[in-house]
Amino acid sequence: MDTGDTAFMLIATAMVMLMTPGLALFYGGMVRSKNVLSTVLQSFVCLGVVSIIWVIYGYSLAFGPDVGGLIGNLDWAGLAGVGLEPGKYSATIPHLLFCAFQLMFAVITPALITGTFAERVKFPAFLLFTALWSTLVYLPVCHWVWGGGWISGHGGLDFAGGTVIHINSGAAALVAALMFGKRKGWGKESFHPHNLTMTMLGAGILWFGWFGFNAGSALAANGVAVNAFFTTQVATGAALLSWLIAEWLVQGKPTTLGAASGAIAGLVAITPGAGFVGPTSAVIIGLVAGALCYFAILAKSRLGYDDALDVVGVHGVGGLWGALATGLFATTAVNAAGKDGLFFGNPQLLGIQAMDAFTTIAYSVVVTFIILKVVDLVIGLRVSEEEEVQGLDLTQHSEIGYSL
Amino acid sequence: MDTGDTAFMLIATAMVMLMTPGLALFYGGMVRSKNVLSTVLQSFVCLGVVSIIWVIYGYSLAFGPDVGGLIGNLDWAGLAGVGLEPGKYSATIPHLLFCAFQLMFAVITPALITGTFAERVKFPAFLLFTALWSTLVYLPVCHWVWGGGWISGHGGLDFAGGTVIHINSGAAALVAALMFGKRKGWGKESFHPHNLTMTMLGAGILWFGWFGFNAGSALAANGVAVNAFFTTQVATGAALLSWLIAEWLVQGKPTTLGAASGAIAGLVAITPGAGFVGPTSAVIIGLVAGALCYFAILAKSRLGYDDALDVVGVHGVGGLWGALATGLFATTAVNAAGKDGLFFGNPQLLGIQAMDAFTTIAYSVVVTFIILKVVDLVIGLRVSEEEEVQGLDLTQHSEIGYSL
Amino acid sequence: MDTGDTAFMLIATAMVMLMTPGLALFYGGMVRSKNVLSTVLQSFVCLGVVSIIWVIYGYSLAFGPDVGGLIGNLDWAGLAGVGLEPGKYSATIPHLLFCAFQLMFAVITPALITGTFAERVKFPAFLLFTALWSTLVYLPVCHWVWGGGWISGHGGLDFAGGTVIHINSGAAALVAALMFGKRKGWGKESFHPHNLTMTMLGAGILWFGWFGFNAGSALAANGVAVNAFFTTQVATGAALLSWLIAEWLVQGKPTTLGAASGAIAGLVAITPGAGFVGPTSAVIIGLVAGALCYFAILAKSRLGYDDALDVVGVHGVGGLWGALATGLFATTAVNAAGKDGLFFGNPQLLGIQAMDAFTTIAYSVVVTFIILKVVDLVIGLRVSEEEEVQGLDLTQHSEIGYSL
Amino acid sequence: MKKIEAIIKPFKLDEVKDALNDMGIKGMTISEVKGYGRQKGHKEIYRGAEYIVDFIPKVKIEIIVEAAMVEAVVNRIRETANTGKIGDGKIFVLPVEEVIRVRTGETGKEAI
Amino acid sequence: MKKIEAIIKPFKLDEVKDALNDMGIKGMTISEVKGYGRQKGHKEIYRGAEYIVDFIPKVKIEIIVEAAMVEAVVNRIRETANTGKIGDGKIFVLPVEEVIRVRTGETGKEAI
Amino acid sequence: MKKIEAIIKPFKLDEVKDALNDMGIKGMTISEVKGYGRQKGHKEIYRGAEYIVDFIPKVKIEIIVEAAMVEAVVNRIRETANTGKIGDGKIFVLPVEEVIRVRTGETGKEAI
Ligand SMILES: Nc1ncnc2c1ncn2[C@@H]1O[C@H](COP(=O)(O)OP(=O)(O)O)[C@@H](O)[C@H]1O
Ligand SMILES: Nc1ncnc2c1ncn2[C@@H]1O[C@H](COP(=O)(O)OP(=O)(O)O)[C@@H](O)[C@H]1O
Ligand SMILES: Nc1ncnc2c1ncn2[C@@H]1O[C@H](COP(=O)(O)OP(=O)(O)O)[C@@H](O)[C@H]1O
Repeated sequence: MDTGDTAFMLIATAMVMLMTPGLALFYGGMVRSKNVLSTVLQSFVCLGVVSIIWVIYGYSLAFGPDVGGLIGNLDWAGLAGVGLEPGKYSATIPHLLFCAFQLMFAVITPALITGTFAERVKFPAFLLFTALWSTLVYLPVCHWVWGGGWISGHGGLDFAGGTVIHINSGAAALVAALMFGKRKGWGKESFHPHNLTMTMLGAGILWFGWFGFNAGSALAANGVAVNAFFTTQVATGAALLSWLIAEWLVQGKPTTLGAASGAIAGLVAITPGAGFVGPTSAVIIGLVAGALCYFAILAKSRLGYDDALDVVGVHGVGGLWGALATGLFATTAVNAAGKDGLFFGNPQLLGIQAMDAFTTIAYSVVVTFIILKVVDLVIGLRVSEEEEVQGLDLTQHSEIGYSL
Repeated sequence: MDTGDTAFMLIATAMVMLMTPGLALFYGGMVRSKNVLSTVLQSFVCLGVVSIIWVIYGYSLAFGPDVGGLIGNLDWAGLAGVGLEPGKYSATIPHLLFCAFQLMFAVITPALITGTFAERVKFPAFLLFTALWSTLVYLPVCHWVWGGGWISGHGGLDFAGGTVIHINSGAAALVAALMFGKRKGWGKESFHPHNLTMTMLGAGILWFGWFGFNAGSALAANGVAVNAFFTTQVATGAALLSWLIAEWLVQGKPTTLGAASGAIAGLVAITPGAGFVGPTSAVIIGLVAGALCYFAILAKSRLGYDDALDVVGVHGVGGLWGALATGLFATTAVNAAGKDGLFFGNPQLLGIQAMDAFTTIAYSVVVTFIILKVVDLVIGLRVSEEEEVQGLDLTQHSEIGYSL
Repeated sequence: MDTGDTAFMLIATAMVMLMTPGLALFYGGMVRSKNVLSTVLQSFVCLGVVSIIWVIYGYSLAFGPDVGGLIGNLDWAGLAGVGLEPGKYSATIPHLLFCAFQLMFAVITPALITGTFAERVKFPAFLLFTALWSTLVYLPVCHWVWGGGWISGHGGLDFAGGTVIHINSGAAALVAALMFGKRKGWGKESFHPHNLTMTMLGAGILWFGWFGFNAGSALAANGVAVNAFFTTQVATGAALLSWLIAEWLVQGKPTTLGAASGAIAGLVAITPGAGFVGPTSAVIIGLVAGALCYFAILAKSRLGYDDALDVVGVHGVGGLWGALATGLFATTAVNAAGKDGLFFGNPQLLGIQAMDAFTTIAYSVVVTFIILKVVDLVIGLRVSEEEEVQGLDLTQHSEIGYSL
Repeated sequence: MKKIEAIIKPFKLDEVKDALNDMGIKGMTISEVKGYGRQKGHKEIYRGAEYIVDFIPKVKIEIIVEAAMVEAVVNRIRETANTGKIGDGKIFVLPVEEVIRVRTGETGKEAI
Repeated sequence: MKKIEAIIKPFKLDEVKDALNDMGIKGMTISEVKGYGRQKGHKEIYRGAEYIVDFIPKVKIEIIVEAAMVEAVVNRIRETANTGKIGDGKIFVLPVEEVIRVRTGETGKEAI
Repeated sequence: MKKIEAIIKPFKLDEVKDALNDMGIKGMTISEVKGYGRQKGHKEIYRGAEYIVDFIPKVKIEIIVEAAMVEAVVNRIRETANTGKIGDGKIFVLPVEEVIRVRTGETGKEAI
């Protein structure tokens, strides 16, 4: 046990927890005023539902003793044997701290997905979906990549969860956007974000928390953590500027929401490579991420699916770019435990990165589809048209956001 | 001195500081728009008043050399002798850091009380009350429990301040609610929260800061801190869900404010036991806390006192439940320095917990009553009816919250 | 390498990053609703622009091998040689972590200046100004004081950047206020802050982040960091009260914005002395800072320049007071690496402090003037009158802050 | 058919609404307005700068009634909205030529 | 010269505006109002306390038109704002004595 | 007794209010409205999606005056609210049948 590492991971874990309220605000500011509470609430509820799942069986399925490379067994259910001594995954910090850190990742992933079906989902449908998706999609994929499952063996790099979290949620979001269908008025009415200062605050909190997310993924206060911290900062700054400039060139105005969106795109894109690439590579990864995600979102309107808050365009596309970029820019000069990427003489890694990403997408798409079909049968996915017009806050929660 | 422990406690202390602005927002969102600034300001002012008291005499009275088990003496006034070396209360961190950490607890406790007399208190009355209450109630009770006073000897468990902070402020709040009387229009007009997104943000910040509060109470980056961190997270998540479900069953709708309130109830309830109970017990403590506090608040309307922002229902009732729950669920398997509770074979602890709680309530009730009588005589507690109608922001501070 | 120090500095760096979004909100709440996004965006953009400058040449110019005491050379451009081992400036933490910490200081300094030309600056003019000012003013002054330049040798004390950051930005802000001229309607229309709860939130975040800023400037989780932490807290609390009381006496009402402003004044004033003065001195520094900055701002209306968000009155005046106060209250009893000030028997220090401050002011004033002349020629500083009436959000960014 | 416009103090709205409801008025339209008049405004202070705000929040109630009802309604509003203090507001009566219910197309008396 | 005031459901505003625009109405003024009527309000719940809110968000459209246009405009609004459900709103027609364009000083027909 | 309704640009409000005050108008009621007219709106952009917003913030001033004052008031508003640019707004004059002061019950001339 090392007190420095433990100190770092305790705070990093708290910072990752804060990302979920940050996301609630980031998303909440972008919906219309009549749906703000329902949007905010859905992220908060993930903090409840997933925490309980985690204690009962979640941690055990994700990280418990491996069963055929596919899933953990239930030996650690109820956190049996997950104690205050260092454990299998952490030589210098208590096992339970690793478990706490991983819990926060498991919380935010389904919260990310809520952006796609915002402004039209039935609250009970969201609840059932979240419980099922966490169990049937998140836990297995997490096990494959980090818990000793089949992916972890074959050499892909995912420093802080680009695949498990962003590609995974992005893929699920695409399926959900298609299955929920368009919001009433899509393409005719305008869907103004109702409070962009809230979105900016959310972006600031996410940026802050992401240092815990990425640097914390080193599981120690060491050089790799510092590298991850630094690359996170500069990739994010670069992506912020790059989105801003891209929209300035294309539409003639640099926007505030563009800056925030660019920052998140940068955070997403640097996630898988944060501990494997150097600062200059991080700047390039960020510059590409900002513009790329901007164009992905422009494309959305053409493709015609209604991913309300652009989970696909930011987390899906940004995450995919990040996974591939790690295959390009990774270098063992930064992290001896990593690998070299294409630009450092090893073309193989890129292929592995792509394969891991697409496997995850395939699994996530199929199982998300089945889950949503079941939820639709049992509860129904969408509120009625009239409820949609009145807003989810009043119809699902009997509250309104503001009486200013 | 240990740099890891020092690092942890520095950041934990900053996180507890942040809870007071977080509380300002949590409370501020629940009042009517015309009183938002006065509500927010009162929490901020505690950061000023209590910090200065703390330097001059507060820390010395609370933690200085004991006088008859009742109070510290003035040897450490002006922080004389409170230096940068480890001290009486902290083997591995500087004495002044322990003093800073404790300062943040002393700041937030009177800030919690402001929720009960919100929307009608005269600003100077609040100011005098806060100075007197901190001195005459907080400092002695703090000394009894943590500063070597009479309670600390006899074996009760209060890991992070369930008694000193929550039960204490809850009891004071009940007295204050009765003495301030109802807001104009109570039971007739509706008192809509004016900005629930602000309340949700406040809840998120409180949750984050509470990790510093609870885990930091281990005073070191060790296993106990990790246990406190984990139980805090899962009790809070459980309480969030439990309040949501309780109101869903009783009133037919799960609400956003309910989720936030449940989370705070869970944070309060796990506070005394965070470092003494295991994760599964924490889930149970949280599940009970959410529903219990919800019913406590339902009861308020029947009992007919106007505790504006439910300090009694959440901090009083939640804190009491937490103290008793520690008597039920504590186990030396988690923390050798703790004790076993009823469910682990030791029925005695429960009695001690109850006795400590009720002693604190009795003392707090009596002295708060006297202080408020004095403040009423000297300044008067409430603004005039006309000022109440116009709002405290304009009448007490010549400002308005929003010009959107 | 020390994991405790590294843990502390990682988190402290993240906290300083968060100050820039905090500043965005602090400033954003004070402008009129039609300019809120442009104000918020300008702070965020600094996170982008300065991060990239820092990687390419900024860190090297500021901290790279010294050239004649004036500037660093380009040996470390692209962060060549800035690695994960301890470096020139940090014995116990990775060099890149020191670089990251310093980056956050470089980000917030130009962001502070944006308060002076708020509500009338052209976005491209802001962008060019920020890039030029960071390069031509911030980097040299930073080098002089911290990077081995001519000031660092001659014995002045600046613990956490009173001179480099606050005096420097305050001086630049004064020049900018004069060159931008008054906002349309100044002295006739009223410029109500549009959302004071946002400003309070920003103040809370700044206060929190400032612990990273000041305590982190110890570069280690040690006693000096603890001292800086504690003095930061109590100076801030004292300044909050002092501003409140000053305006209560002068104008008859204690205001919420006054409390927030006082807190920031206190944070600014304690910055240079945080690690050199004791707690009681810190209280006095804070008490003076709050009232002094209040009177500085009252004077502004008389002097008739339009420093929109009072960068001069708070950062310039507060920073200057802090630098001089360090010359008065510093004591080697707190920090053996420091010096004694006037009140501890060494009158010399005060002179050095004053000289360093005025040199910085002179340099900043002259170069800022030249930069703004250039920007005015190339792009033009101000938007048109019509755009100013319509607001910067719509005219510069095609967005509006709220649709509630 | 007449239109009654009443400008009243906001905290009196619920009382007036209930009183009118009791006397059989089944519909009205409300808006938030700001009033300028004899009632003096308030001062606001931001960082030392003092602003006098002359406009005071008021509520405007608009009710279409048959001509025969006007007097009763006006009196009822007067009674309930009255606090005896300056700034209680005004009631205006305007002629209306036609009233139509959107849903049914009914006009006149039937439409209100 | 007449003034038409239409109280409609907010989500119908764009449709009504476009319809009027198509028939040559080049100007109108809109405000957010709250309606009280046959359409029942909603319940809100905050920490167990239940509040009935009677006032429902509506939009008021004000249009000045020549007398000859009144019928056509009223009909157009009726057609587009109608959902067939309670709460669709009302249209009122009031007399106007004069209209002046601020910019030019034009009056009457020329001013609208 | 007449009602003057003026729709003007928001930033002109203070000037108009002061001008009217100077000529002895002691009361008025203001509301925030949105205008649609010849003045063109603006574009907003959110994540690539462009929205045209036709409605422009305006302020509506309502003043009840004696018939004899109408011309003077209208002229005064015209002079002060005029910027010469499209969108300066309109002034409407409507008949009023009765005015009552809530506080005192005074009617007519006495009530304003
Ligand atoms: N001439 C007027 N035209 C329109 N509204 C008026 C007029 N005079 C007063 N009002 C409205 O009536 C409100 C109350 O008027 P005020 O003069 O303050 O008090 P009182 O109603 O007691 O005479 C004002 O705030 C304003 O909204
Ligand atoms: N007498 C009235 N005077 C003014 N406004 C009215 C009146 N009656 C109804 N309204 C307005 O019309 C709206 C719709 O009326 P309501 O009775 O709910 O349904 P409907 O229009 O179908 O009759 C109300 O919300 C209110 O704004
Ligand atoms: N026919 C109308 N009825 C009601 N309001 C109108 C009408 N025409 C214009 N307005 C109002 O007057 C404002 C200004 O009109 P606009 O046509 O833009 O410019 P101008 O006043 O210069 O003719 C509009 O924004 C709208 O609020």
